[in-house]
Amino acid sequence: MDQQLEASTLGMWVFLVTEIMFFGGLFMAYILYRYWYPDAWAAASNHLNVQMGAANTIVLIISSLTMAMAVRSAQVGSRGGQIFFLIATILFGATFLGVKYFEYAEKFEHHLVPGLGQVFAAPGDHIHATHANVGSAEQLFFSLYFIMTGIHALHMVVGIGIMSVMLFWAWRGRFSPEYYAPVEVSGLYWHFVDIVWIFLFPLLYLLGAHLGAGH
Amino acid sequence: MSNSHTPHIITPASTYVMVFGGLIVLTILTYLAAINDFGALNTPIALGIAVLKASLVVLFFMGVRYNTPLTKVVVVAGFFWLLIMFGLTMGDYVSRSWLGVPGR
Amino acid sequence: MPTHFPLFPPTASTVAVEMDLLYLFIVAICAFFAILVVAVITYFTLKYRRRSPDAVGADIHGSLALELTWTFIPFVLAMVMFGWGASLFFRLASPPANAMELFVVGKQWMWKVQHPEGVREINEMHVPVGRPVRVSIGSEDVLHDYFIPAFRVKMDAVPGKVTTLWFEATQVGTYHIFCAEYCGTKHSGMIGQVIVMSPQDYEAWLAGGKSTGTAVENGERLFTDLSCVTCHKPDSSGRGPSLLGVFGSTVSLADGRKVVADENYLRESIMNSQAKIVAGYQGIMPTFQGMVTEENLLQLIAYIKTLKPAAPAGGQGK
Amino acid sequence: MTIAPRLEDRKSYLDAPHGIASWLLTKDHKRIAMLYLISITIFFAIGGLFALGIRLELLTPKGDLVSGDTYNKMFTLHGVVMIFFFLIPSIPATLGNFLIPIMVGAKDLAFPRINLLSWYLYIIGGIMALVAVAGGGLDTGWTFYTPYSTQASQTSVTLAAMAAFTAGFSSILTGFNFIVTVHRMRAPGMTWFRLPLFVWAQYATSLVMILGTPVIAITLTLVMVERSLHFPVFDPKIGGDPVLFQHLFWFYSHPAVYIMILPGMGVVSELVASVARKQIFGYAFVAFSSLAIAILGFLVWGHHLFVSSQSIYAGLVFSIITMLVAVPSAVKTFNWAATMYKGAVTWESPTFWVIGFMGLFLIGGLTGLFLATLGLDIHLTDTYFVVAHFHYIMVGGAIMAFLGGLHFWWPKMTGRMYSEPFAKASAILVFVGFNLTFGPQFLLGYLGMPRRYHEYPPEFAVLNVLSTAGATILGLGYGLCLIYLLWSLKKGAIAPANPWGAKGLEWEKTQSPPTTFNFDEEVIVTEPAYNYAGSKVHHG
Ligand code: HEA
Ligand code: HEA
Ligand code: HEC
Ligand code: CUA
Ligand SMILES: [Cu+2]
Repeated sequence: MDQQLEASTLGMWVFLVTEIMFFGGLFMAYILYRYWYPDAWAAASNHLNVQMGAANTIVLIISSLTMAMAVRSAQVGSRGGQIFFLIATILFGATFLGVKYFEYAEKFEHHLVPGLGQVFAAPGDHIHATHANVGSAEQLFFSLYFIMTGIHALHMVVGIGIMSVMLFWAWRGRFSPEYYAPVEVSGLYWHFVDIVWIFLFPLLYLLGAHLGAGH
Repeated sequence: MSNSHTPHIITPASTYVMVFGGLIVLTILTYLAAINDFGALNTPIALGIAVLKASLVVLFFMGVRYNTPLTKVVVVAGFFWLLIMFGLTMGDYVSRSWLGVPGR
Repeated sequence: MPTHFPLFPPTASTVAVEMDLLYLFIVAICAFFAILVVAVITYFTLKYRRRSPDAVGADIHGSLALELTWTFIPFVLAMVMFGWGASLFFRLASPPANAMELFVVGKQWMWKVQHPEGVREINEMHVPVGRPVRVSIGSEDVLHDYFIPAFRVKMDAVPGKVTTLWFEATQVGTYHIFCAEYCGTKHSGMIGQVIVMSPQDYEAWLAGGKSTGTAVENGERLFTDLSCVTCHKPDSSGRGPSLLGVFGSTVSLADGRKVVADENYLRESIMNSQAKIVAGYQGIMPTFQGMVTEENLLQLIAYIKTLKPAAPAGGQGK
Repeated sequence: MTIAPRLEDRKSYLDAPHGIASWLLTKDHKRIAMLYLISITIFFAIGGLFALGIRLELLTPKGDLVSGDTYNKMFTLHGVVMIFFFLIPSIPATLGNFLIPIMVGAKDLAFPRINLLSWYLYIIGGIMALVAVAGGGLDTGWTFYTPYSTQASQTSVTLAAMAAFTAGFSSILTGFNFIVTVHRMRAPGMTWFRLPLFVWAQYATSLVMILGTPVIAITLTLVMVERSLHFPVFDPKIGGDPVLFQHLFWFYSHPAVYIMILPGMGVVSELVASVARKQIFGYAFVAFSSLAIAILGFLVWGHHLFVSSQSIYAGLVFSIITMLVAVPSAVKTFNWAATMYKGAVTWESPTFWVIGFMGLFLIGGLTGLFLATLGLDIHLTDTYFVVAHFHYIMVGGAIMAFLGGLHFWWPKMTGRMYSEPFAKASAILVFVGFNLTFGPQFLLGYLGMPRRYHEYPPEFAVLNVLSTAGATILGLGYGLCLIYLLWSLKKGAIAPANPWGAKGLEWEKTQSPPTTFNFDEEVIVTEPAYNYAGSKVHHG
């Protein structure tokens, strides 16, 4: 591996360590409240849409594959390959965000969004029906659900931005088997965002799945 | 300045596809595991599979397998520090009841 | 301008003298090291002054023996400090079983104190000399901290939970109460006085005070007023579990966990009733968040605790 | 090898292209260091003004100068500005930026553009902080404790948190750049054990920046989200835990105190070796103690939570590890002292700052042990004892080291010599003023005066008057320093390449000030650092 590539790869990994710690703070809050309120959390988790979550997991994994292939195309010097796989990566990333949009919209409809001056879980809603009062530990769950997936989605948006730049450069033929560090390190970032989701999916969506479908 | 020129390894596409297959299988597995109730084992199973998936991504897609030892140390250190944060903080919460005096 | 110029606050509790000793002990160790190092450096700088512009120092690289010595000695001294500090800390954290109990609630920006006999006061706390006093502390809004320098005790008041401190006063007199955790505009005005009295004077003061009912009486009244009784009957006929003997017992929860019912568990059961559901019951108990003040809560807890002679207290996760 | 003195044949990095744009778009680590130096000085003056406000208010027991709310804003902004916008970037972003590439024998940092980006982020964060000051201020204390910050405070908490977040991001980028530089840019022959100790210390600091700063970023994000979007996270009303905030906050903020002191320790190691013209005593111990401090420093944050309702068992663990982290600091101190033994010690101004540092850092560090002692901290926490502790270590220790380093490398950075007598006078004024300001605060603390108090009972008055008097002297000391350093830029004598006769690539292989790419020829390192006894020094 040449100097330049080695330095940027190391740099990106060091940066990803900061990302690990950044998300780590959120996971810390998650662990504590889940430890305190296991039931409420399992129940609240059951209001998430597992189908959409699972679909998104698959979408992200595919995008990781196309990302890896894009880097590989750069390594072997295939400009067409780079362009094709980068476009695919961007599209799958966008699909992920689209699905997220529908998920969020659904939560708004069901009044599962804490804050924003809204009443959490309006009368007649299922959360309200199963519990005597407005769930509060459930609110903590939804708070963290929105913050965690929101920050993750923000990372996706940034990732799509980076990939668009890479696509532009690839299209201009900037990368070669000798020089492909930018694609390589952007790829690392993209895979990292995928990894975060790999943890978010079971922790948020599947937590209460054994209780039976909530919908 | 390190002059160790690690030979350039280009991962074959077939490896990527196999890893991809593995990830999909594990995703299905984690879903199946989740809809069944294993009691106290629910979380360890879910987390175990997630760690497995993450390792696949880190090792192959991110190429850490072929990377310098330094990169490996960096990756491991990142996760280790996370454990420090979780461990010591939860250590507080878990031991709060031990003395039996509220707030101590 | 005051003429006296104290270096120590009054020593008015059983731990105060030991606290001062511990302090002086560490002062001695630290003074020793600070003076030693500064003296050595100053001496060397003078003694080995540079005599010619091109002079260089001796070719000395280090000494393992020295390194080990000055790693080991500070380590041992630090462990001694830790040991003494930890033992004092444990004593400060564990109130004696025979302590009388006071309730203190902090809110922006005052301290509300209630005696078990029902007398209430604000920003003042009367206590008898020579008797251990356990203070249960709550907060209605933000963090505060109940600090009595003369007793060398201090504890945060944390919204959402009950915290505890205890002391035994040894000197009759009047001492400061400070709020030591920043809480906003009048943080520095959230101060008061502890008035330590002889036991006789204390009894007299209590008798003269306007009792608004004891904490337990108040709690009992609230228990009816808030219609807790409708669900919590002495037998298991109500919709909720019987609360007889619940305090200090081990409760099995619906999710299979077991918790010991201490003050914070009772508190959570009332304010955030969905957090822990008792096995065999539905989570139908309404939350009383916003309906009962922190003071009411301490009274309710005081009442529930009397529903059976208190078994040795256990604890739970908060 | 002889080095052409400045102005003779080659242009220095200062003269290279001229014009504002060439500075604002520079990728030269030395110019970025200068940009940082100017910016942190401005923030230091702002923080210092708030400090003077605090001290004036505390001159009398009554709250007669400003209202309670204003006082609360003053100490909060004093803390926020001094910590996030002055001390954390101080040594790393100025001396570190300037010296690390030179010390490892490189032309620049690994990522020059990112280095510039970090300065811009710092400035953006700084502007946000100033806007927050103007538009409502901030009154949460620099610690942002919930639920006060999320529910009660009426001030610009969100903006201020965003400002700290941005400054944090800037600090991450600096740390990240240093790590990669030290790993990948060392000159041939520059092995790890030939690195100057300043580089070791900066490396350890960078580790802390990388591993800790993101946690404060997410914690402040949670505060912003809870405050402005009302997504509850720490809200006790619905079962959240305010103490969780404290855990997350201190997970960063305790290690952050080592971000503030480790670079200072690195500077002192350089200074000690150079003023004594001697190999540092126990090089490996000093180097590894930096790493030990950085790593152990992550395991002790709970010592800020001894009375917060944290479990006492957790308290035990945090206390004992805190005691352990004092040991590597002790090792460093003793090694510095031993380095002086049989040295050839100069009495030029850097020596004054070094001795000043020793005295004040020791008192600051040793009083940390009082606070780490469980039982005693119950009485001392949240009193002026804590305030005195951290000023001794941050103002007495870190700033003394920073100023010492600034004086030491000033000729290299600016190409000018400053007035020696004024420098000595300033060091003495700062030392005396400092002790008078913060010494009495230890006594106040043990007497029980709580911190963040706008008014206080009259029996604390005498000590507070002393403290305010001291602060005036201290302010004069800093002011003096500022004046003669600025003066030297215009009128100072031209500095030779190696005015101190010191060892090190920056003195021996570059001119004063260095050229844009630092070295004229590729550097090959053949000897250990501080090899005073083994080779001749080129003086002047
Ligand atoms: C640069 C910043 C800096 C540094 C380096 C330190 C270093 C240390 N700090 Fe300090 N600290 C702060 C900045 C710093 N601190 C701040 C800002 C706060 C308050 C925050 C707030 O609440 O606003 C604080 C608060 C604080 C507390 C919490 C107090 C409270 O709120 O109740 C504690 C408790 O343990 C503590 C301990 C220590 C210790 C043990 C060290 C050690 O690392 C010191 C080690 C050094 C030595 C010990 C000296 C050298 C040794 C010898 C000469 C040998 C002799 C040694 C022995 C016998 C062991 N500090
Ligand atoms: C690096 C950090 C740093 C530095 C340098 C200082 C410097 C000083 N601090 Fe600071 N202080 C903190 C960090 C720092 N402080 C923190 C973190 C807190 C806690 C905040 C909180 O509770 O939330 C605190 C709190 C604090 C308090 C306690 C307030 C309270 O609890 O109520 C006091 C009281 O005396 C104080 C005093 C001082 C003084 C007198 C100085 C002096 O050293 C300052 C001297 C400097 C000057 C006087 C300026 C120098 C002048 C010039 C450079 C020239 C001037 C130029 C122009 C005007 C253009 N500080
Ligand atoms: C609508 C009926 C209802 C009312 C009114 C009610 N409770 Fe409850 N309470 C329950 C039920 C059902 C449970 C068990 C399920 C649970 O833990 O939430 C319970 C549990 C408790 C527990 C925990 C008991 C244990 O065995 O661990 C306490 C303590 C308690 N309630 C106190 C109170 C107090 C005090 C009030 C009045 C301020 C009150 N309750 C009002 C229904 C009620
Ligand atoms: Cu209440 Cu400070
Ligand atoms: Cu600390």
